[in-house]
Amino acid sequence: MNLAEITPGAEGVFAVFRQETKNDPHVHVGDVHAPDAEMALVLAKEQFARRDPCVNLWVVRYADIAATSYRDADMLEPSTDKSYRFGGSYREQQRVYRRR
Amino acid sequence: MNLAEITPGAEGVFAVFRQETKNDPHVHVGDVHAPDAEMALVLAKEQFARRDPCVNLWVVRYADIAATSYRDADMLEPSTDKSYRFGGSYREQQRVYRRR
Amino acid sequence: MTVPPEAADEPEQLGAFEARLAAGDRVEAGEWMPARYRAECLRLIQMHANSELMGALPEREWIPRAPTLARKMALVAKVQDEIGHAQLLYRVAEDLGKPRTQMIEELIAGASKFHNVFHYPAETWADVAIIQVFVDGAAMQTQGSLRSCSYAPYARVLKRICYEEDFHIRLGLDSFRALAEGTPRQRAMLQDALDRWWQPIMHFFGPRDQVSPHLETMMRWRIKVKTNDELRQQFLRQFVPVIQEYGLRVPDPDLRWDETAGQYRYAEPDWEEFRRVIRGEGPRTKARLELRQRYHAQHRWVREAVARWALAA
Amino acid sequence: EARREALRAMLLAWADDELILGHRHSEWTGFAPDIESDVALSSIAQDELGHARLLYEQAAGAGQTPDRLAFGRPPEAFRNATLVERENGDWAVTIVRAWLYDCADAVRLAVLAASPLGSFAALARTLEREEKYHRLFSDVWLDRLARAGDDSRGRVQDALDALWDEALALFEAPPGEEALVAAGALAAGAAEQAVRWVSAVEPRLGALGLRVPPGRGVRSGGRSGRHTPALAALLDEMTSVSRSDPEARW
Repeated sequence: MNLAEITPGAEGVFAVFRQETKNDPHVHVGDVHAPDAEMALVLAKEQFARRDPCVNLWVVRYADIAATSYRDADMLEPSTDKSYRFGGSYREQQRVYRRR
Repeated sequence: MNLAEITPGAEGVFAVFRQETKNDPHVHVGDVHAPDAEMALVLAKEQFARRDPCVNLWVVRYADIAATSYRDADMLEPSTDKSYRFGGSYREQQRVYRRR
Repeated sequence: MTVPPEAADEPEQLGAFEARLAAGDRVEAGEWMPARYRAECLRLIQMHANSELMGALPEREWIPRAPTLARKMALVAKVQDEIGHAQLLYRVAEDLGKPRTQMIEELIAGASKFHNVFHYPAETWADVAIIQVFVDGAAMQTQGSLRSCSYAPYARVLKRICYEEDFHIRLGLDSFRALAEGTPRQRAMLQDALDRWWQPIMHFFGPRDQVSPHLETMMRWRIKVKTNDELRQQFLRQFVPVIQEYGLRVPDPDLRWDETAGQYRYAEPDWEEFRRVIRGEGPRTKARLELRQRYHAQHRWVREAVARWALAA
Repeated sequence: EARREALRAMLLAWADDELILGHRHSEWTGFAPDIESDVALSSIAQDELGHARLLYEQAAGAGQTPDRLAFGRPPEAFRNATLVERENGDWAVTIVRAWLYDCADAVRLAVLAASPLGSFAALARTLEREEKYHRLFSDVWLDRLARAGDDSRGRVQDALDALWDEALALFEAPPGEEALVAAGALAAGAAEQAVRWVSAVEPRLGALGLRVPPGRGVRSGGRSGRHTPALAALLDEMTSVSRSDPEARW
């Protein structure tokens, strides 16, 4: 499945991946609308790296992303995670964010 | 000054991004070598979705990734005081404001 | 936007969908969902995005007048966060089937809603502190509860939004304290702002919930996680003490803690005003939409240039 | 002593430039042409205000604080170039002004980074790391607008024609600067910096199909306290809250 099927104007929407430190992987942190890749990187820096550490950014047009479907039988049976109760208290929220 | 540089990676190499649960974003977990996206997804499922939790996979040709250069890493890190973005030094407020 | 009838979805698909939700699973943009689920999520998230974009405007008026460099930088950063939240939320709404440009056109044309509180004027510098503590504090209750909603992209983006809203409240408390403990003029300005904002803030969570099929479906589908009353009580429990802590007067004389019922009693808000404001007849609705329309028109040549450039790129 | 006074005058002029431009950029918050650029320009505004605070700290004399320097002086005491006090105008004017200023700032920063005065060289290097992004932001916008067809390039050219002289006036030397150059504290004076700025700016404008307007000579003004009505209006609004209750702490 190509993500352009879901995202309107997938040509002009770029997925942004942030690498926090050299030994971290690139993580998808959100997307930007931009006319081209270089502008997407320039704009992604402030929207996705103004509070969090970052040594490197990737951007990819949504039209260039191929994805499996969520109902893909080959995948591990999606665990019915109970994490929807994640609401959690402030403390837990802090624990999660201090991890960064 | 061009921010975007061509990401290293030979022709036909795809970056693989795995989403472990629906609470998580897609994370770059490795690469596969394949003639097309279709095959890249098949290989990615084989390598990255068998043993580990996975609800979704993305694959992207390295040629379609625009990246910042590691030489620009200094620009991605603030050089002047940005404590105001973290609520400043307003620790004192904790006494009054306790999220229940 | 007419909500498509539920019957349009095949019964078994609907049954399987509801079973998955009941078991705690969430829904992603690429998955099948009932047409009504998609419409309700889009309406909720689009309104939330609109509210962030319009929500920036009252405080924004005070950026040029912030009284110190530290307050000015913090206020610019805070309003920037609201614009950033709008960016994140429009992007989530988009994948439910409506391009961002269309959502912004609808907002500017007054054809889609945004929260009641942002239809009101910010008359003094103290309004900024009141908005940051009590309006952001109120929004935090709703956003915090929706982090466990069933639409996965929304739940994920709310984690970051709540993380940043927390700074806003602490920033607001710092200004609130400086005014409350400041000169008599500062303290009077703060009480006056609190008095003016109390009714819109009580309206913020919406009218008392009537049990209805609509509400029941929203809760079952986990598009709504807590009722309006639960959220309002949660807000009052957390923020009425802040007013009392600094010796200010709670603007509602009837407001008191009812020990036996374990909740606050308060004067019934004027829900007719709430409906009027939400329809787009608030004191600043027209002025703010017109300001947005003016800038939107002024920038048309920029949008056209960027579109021409994107085609060539 | 003359050298210290000249240094303070230079830092004050620089701080005023950053404060007033930061204020103008912050006025765009919420109304930029697209949401992503709104966020980015807002960060740049915050950087400029932060830079102004750092520079005021360096320039502050006895009993002076950054806030008192920013909020407590009349317009004629400000030493910013008039380029930065101008109203924002449309997006073309905003981007061209930002670009011209960022390129000038790069020259100023390079000169100071080479100064034997260690603390100023370090300050310049700190500011340069963030100014590098400001230049990148204004350059990618200038590039797109200049190359996206006649209409947008025409508006950019109009803005360039309107702003060029005031941009040159960025290099009107603050009083006593010659003492700094003579003492070797400053590797290049304003006149030399202007030459470097033009030689950096001209090729880039040419590559974008833009004409460099004939300079009608540096119009003096801001560096010696002569400002346009726009600055008085800006400061009147900026200080309205702090003036409303003078002994208050905010």
